[in-house]
Amino acid sequence: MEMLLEVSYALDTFYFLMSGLLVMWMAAGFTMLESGLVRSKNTVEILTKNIGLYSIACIMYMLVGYNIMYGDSSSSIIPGLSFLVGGDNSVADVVAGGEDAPYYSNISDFFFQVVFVATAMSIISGAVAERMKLWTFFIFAVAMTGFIYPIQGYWSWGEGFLDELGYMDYAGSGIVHMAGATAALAAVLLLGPRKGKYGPDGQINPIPGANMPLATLGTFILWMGWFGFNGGSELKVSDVESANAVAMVFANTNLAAAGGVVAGLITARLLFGKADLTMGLNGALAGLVAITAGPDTPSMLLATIIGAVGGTIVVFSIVTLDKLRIDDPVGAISVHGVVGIWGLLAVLLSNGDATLTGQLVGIACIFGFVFVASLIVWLILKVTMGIRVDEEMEYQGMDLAECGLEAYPEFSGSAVTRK
Amino acid sequence: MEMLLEVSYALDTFYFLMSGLLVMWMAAGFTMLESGLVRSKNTVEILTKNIGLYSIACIMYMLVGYNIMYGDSSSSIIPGLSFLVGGDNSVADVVAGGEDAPYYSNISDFFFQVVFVATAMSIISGAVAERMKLWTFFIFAVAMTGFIYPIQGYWSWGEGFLDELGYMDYAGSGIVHMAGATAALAAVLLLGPRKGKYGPDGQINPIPGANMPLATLGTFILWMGWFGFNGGSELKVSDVESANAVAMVFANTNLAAAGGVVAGLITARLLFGKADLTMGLNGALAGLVAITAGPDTPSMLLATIIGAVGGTIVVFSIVTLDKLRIDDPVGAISVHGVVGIWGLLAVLLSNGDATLTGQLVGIACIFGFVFVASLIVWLILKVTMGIRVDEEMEYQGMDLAECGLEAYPEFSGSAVTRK
Amino acid sequence: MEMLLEVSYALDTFYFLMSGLLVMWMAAGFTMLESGLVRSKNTVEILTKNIGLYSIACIMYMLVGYNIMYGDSSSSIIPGLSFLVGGDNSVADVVAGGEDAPYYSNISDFFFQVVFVATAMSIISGAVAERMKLWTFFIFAVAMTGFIYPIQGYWSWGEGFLDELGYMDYAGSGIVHMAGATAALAAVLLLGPRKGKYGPDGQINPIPGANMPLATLGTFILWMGWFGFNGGSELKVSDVESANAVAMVFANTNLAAAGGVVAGLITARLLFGKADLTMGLNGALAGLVAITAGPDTPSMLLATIIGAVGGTIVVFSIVTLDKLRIDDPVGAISVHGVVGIWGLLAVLLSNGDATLTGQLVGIACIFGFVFVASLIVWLILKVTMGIRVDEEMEYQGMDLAECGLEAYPEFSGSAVTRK
Amino acid sequence: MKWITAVIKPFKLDDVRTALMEIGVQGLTVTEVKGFGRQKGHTEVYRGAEYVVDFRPKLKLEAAIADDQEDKVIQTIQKAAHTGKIGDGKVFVFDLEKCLRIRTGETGQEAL
Amino acid sequence: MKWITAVIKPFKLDDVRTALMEIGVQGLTVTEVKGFGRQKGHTEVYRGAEYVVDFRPKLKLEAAIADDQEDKVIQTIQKAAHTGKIGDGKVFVFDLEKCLRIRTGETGQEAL
Amino acid sequence: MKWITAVIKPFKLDDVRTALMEIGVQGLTVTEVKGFGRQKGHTEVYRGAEYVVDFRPKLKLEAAIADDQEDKVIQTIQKAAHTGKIGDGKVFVFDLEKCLRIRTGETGQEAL
Ligand SMILES: Nc1ncnc2c1ncn2[C@@H]1O[C@H](COP(=O)(O)OP(=O)(O)O)[C@@H](O)[C@H]1O
Ligand SMILES: Nc1ncnc2c1ncn2[C@@H]1O[C@H](COP(=O)(O)OP(=O)(O)O)[C@@H](O)[C@H]1O
Ligand SMILES: Nc1ncnc2c1ncn2[C@@H]1O[C@H](COP(=O)(O)OP(=O)(O)O)[C@@H](O)[C@H]1O
Repeated sequence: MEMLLEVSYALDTFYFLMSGLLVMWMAAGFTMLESGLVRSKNTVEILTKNIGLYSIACIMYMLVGYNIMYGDSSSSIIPGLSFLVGGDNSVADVVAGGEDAPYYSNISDFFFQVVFVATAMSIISGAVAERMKLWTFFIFAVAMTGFIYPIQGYWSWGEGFLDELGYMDYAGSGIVHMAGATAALAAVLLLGPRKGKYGPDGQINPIPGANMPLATLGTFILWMGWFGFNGGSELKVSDVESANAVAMVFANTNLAAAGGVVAGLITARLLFGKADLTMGLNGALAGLVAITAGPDTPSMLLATIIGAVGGTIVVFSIVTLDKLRIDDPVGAISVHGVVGIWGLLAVLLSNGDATLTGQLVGIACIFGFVFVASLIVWLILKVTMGIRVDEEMEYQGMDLAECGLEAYPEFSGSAVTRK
Repeated sequence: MEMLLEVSYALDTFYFLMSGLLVMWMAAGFTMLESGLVRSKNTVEILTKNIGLYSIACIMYMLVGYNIMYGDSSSSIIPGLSFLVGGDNSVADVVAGGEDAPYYSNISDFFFQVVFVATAMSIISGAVAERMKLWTFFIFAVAMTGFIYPIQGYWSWGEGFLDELGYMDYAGSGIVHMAGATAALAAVLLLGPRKGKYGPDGQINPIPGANMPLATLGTFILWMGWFGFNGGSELKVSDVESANAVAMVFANTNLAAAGGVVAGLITARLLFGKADLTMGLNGALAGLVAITAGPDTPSMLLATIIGAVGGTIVVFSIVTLDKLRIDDPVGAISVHGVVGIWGLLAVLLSNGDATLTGQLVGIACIFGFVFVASLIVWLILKVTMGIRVDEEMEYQGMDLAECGLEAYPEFSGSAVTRK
Repeated sequence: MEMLLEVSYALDTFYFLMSGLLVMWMAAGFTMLESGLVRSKNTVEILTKNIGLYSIACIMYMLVGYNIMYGDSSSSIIPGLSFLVGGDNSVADVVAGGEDAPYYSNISDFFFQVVFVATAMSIISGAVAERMKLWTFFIFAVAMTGFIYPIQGYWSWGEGFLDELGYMDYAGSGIVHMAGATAALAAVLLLGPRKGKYGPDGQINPIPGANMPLATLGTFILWMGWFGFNGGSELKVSDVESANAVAMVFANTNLAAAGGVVAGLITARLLFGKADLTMGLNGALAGLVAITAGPDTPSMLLATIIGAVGGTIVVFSIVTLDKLRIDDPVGAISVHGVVGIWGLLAVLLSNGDATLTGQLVGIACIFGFVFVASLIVWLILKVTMGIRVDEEMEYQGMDLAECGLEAYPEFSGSAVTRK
Repeated sequence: MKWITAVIKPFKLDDVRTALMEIGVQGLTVTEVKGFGRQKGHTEVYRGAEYVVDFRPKLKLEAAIADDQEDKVIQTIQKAAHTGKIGDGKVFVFDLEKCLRIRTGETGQEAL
Repeated sequence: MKWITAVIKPFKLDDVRTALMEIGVQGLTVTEVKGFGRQKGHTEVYRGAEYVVDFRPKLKLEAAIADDQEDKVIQTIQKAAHTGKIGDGKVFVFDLEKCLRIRTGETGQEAL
Repeated sequence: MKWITAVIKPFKLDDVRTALMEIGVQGLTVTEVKGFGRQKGHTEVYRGAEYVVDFRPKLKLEAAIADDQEDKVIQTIQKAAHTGKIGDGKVFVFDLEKCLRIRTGETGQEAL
């Protein structure tokens, strides 16, 4: 029996590590997606930003974030504060068996959680692309991944008051995706649109991304990584029910994304007359975000539909934000924020334990807190080091200004007919 | 004992899910490979096509294909028809143990199977690249993934008549790869070659792909994903014999691909005097296709040789098809069709249970059925919505015509010295 | 109990296979990294070189290398010689249980080891990029992967004299990384720098890489694959202690890389005033190499610091090698060699079993042997077939000279302002 | 007929083109070029080694026009391309002997 | 000597080059350009926002020729580049004062 | 004023630019072009099918200069761009009627 408990512990730990690894891989996905959707003159900067933010997120979460989110606290609103990550389980504790025995490595849990915070942060970098100062962004990453994200994460996954109120968010449509999008929204409102994006009389000038294959690759990477993101969030695989649940989550995650692609492409086709690839890609991601709040309960058909609705919403959302002059080069606010909300509500369709109140309160609290907290940090940064590069630098491109490097130095760029 | 059965069930389920995830990743591989081998003006369209077909395949197989392939039927030729995918195993059934007890999640099996049908469909998109109408292709995808593929799949993996006749096809050299290539051949014959590909007096004009790193990346992705494709097809890992078999399959799959690369590069070097990268890439894939019908029985040395023969065949096949004016921009028909047949015959080298008759009948039935069925569907599409874009659109590029988007808008493209 | 041993065997085998798969994926990482850091005119050649070397490594190691490294020998210095890889474990042996019973598939071990040798070889290709003859390189690959690497590998991992002396190298900072870098150094010294790299009066002309997103993607792939590289080197996951150790290795590997990125970016910023992306990427890899010799013993904080020191060293090393006119286009010698040594010494910080003598002797023996052996092989190749393409070919680019193909034929390349 | 060659800052293209259309110029051919002049390039650092990129991206506009349009065209370009900062570019005027429209075979001013 | 500048549709390059070689033109310099003229651009949609790409890709051919070849060259280009559809392009003729072959130092017609 | 157009081998750009600066040429416009001439292209094989790439990458330099600089400029370019191997390129000289600096409105030699 002891050996069996050990093998079972090993299997769950291994499952956590594989899931975490897949979520880590999403960092590459965001990087490719974003570097495909910006102009070539801003590509090196977005690459630097993405690999940098992932690193900062990992370090900050190790230093303080993990303990804020999952440490002890006497309040269900204000989390505790302590540093570094504790040790792992002893063999004795594991083989003791029973309800309370640990069934997977604590460190594997840390690894799985740390990649989630990186995801939340990645969402922001796309929205502020092509105009925000690099080092300002990095400072914000410190605040977001060390404090803002963990605090609201504590409320639900850390067994704080949102958990008590019955807020249901399986793998984080709200806690991860909407939280990231909210911080992005705060930033974009302060930053303003890219120069040349909006004309004087309501005119919207498109600024096409430089490299569509990269954007597509990024989407596929994200899709793949999402199996770890959602699949790992069952937190256990080692018995029949958990294994079935994980399998269901995989199948539903896949079908929601598929539904999102089809819906995104068809919606774009109906609205614009063309099969707009970028809407198909955003549709895939929207499908994934939509199912993330509850991939375990719907049937496959319902999961497909939830994803398809997400893929439809995202097209309208992108067009609407553009009309509102909220300039989001990669559509992050729509994909992760607007569709994240849809995902949280869609939980009600198949999960009897979820309540409309619970979901709405959760949305309101996360949005409210993250928006205000981010806005304050962004404002402080704006006043102190500045958040936006100057006009000439923006025109020249972030790459030369911030990184002294070109992404594609031999393909001379600056095409004749583009802004 | 019950808990042990549960852990074992969990391990096999997890193994299925990881394998399926790797096969899903092959969709990205095909996408990158194909987008590297077409011209830049047709790149967005091929990206859209690939992410779209994967999505359609997943949805159609969920709706109807899986049940056709694995559902009940009173005939060994005509499969049954029913919709959606059933529920999962109960704990009781699993822990009952014994021969008939389910040992992995049904849904994980569905997930593993659904990514296979997407692979078959991906094969087609490369062969028809740069000239086929996007939406026509999508309609064909509905027919192929919902019906044509599942019907012939039923014959062998669904325990239909090919299975009874002893046709051996471990992971689908025939059922997946040759089937895909056959549908591609039917399409290419109807479509005709790309404009400018063949000159008036037997002249063959090369049309180089726009992005070799992408094509190479795609090949590596496919190679990686193939470990899931073949490795998962053992269908079990949880005992010593299965685990050893899966390990053997991994090692042989890897070596067959390696043999294919070396043979492809050397053959090209001998024939053309240069180390033609694209032939090395096709060699890798040929090695993988060749071993797919029987990666469990050969020794590693034999596996390497089977792959190397595949890598040699593919070079000659590509050159020959070009002489026959069968225009296949990425070499899909050679890699998956011609080499698929070699793979099915190579099973005889190491698997005593395989018979020449069984293999030949299998090849003939799959080829015959898929060719005729696809041809009919393509013909109907040709008559109704048309299958080929008009000349001017083809010249301008599919991207503007179908997607209204350029893949690399800043790298002005349309080089001086190319067609 | 027997079934439990079987399940445990299956889990460890599966863990090996997943780890090996991740290391295989590193081949794609090196390929993308290198193809991003060379000029476009040398891109096809480096792609061909990478996929070719991986294939050669797999075949040679199967034919002879694995047995040299892990076979029987009566000497602790001179390994035995035999061919091909033996069979797998019988069920009886496994279920016998006890200390000596095999607990994972031999073939899965082979698969895991074979991808390591490919990694060592990949390191070399970057350093000799843009000037070495392709087929010469391939011949060297035969010698390196069949003989040089396995011989020194035998000394430690094959239980030879370095193992006896207490040399500690968990996953191969020395055995894999420094060994590869040493062979690269021998090659670079014989080859000389790229034409135009160094001016007459100490001037250093930068030769920017053509595609930064690819280089970044390659880094992320390597980062991901490294979880297999280090995580699999625990060689067991199926009990609590092993599972905890693997989890620790994952977390530390990730944090060391993160530390490397942050240190690399900050160091570059302080030295050059810009956030040099390529130094961030090299920092990530340096962090990974640094932790590889001992990812199991440090705390997460220490792991982060070990990585950060690696990320700092690498910047200074790259600049120094440039001053010494040792031309290494991708920084491989610095990342894998110089930082590899740092990693071996850093083991002393947290692993009480390691001794300074043991580590220094290990470094000296591996470096000495690989350097001399490689130099001899390179010299023989230089005299016989030549190791460097002629000046005009180098100017024109390796792609046309060796492969007859362009990487990006439509993006006309040869920018005005570059060398 | 005259042949006007103007080197301008890339982001001024739309303004110049619109202004030229308004005064009746019907055709234009644009080339991406690199300019070297009083306006200096910028310094980049690649892996620790500094280097100067001397050339700046510019656009070259070429237009064949009737003789009597010359002054107006020059002035229009100057006005539309002007920022007042170094590197604004130049306008050059050549004599154009002949002109032919390939499609119709028209020649001379008809063909502009 | 004369300097011929022709703007043509890209896919006509091979035809024009072959035709020019046949009548003895030995050298040619080709530039990728963007043309603006009677032929209109196309509309693209990017993420819901429409925009017009006004410029069409064209090739500019330049050849220095002897005076007596002028008519033949113009006619040859016109024939080879002709499709009859809008956007076929133009041929322009300039006077060329001097010409020098760098390799040999030859000048004038020798150097063409 | 004169307008010098030189087609040279790409890797000679730095030498030519430096040499021209030394003799006082202040501005230069450079275009990437493809050249067709006595120097032949190379053969490539793509997936078994051979084809010839006829054109070679070259750079075209254009500089407006004062009349009295003409000879010196031509000689300087010839010397700096010379390798003696086929394909070294050519120098062409045109008459330039007018010149205007957009930034200041200066014209003629002032504007060079
Ligand atoms: N003499 C010249 N011949 C050809 N092109 C020139 C000449 N002088 C300037 N140019 C072009 O004009 C551009 C702007 O010139 P520059 O001297 O930098 O600024 P400004 O015109 O404001 O003095 C240069 O980048 C170059 O392309
Ligand atoms: N006046 C002009 N000056 C310079 N280039 C011109 C002029 N007119 C036309 N062109 C070039 O010729 C191309 C074809 O001209 P366009 O007016 O579209 O068609 P067409 O010559 O058939 O009337 C244009 O795209 C442009 O590059
Ligand atoms: N008559 C010409 N008109 C325009 N460009 C020419 C002419 N002849 C040569 N060139 C340009 O000069 C380049 C070099 O010419 P080429 O005949 O190859 O060598 P060489 O000048 O050494 O004889 C060509 O690639 C082409 O760009």
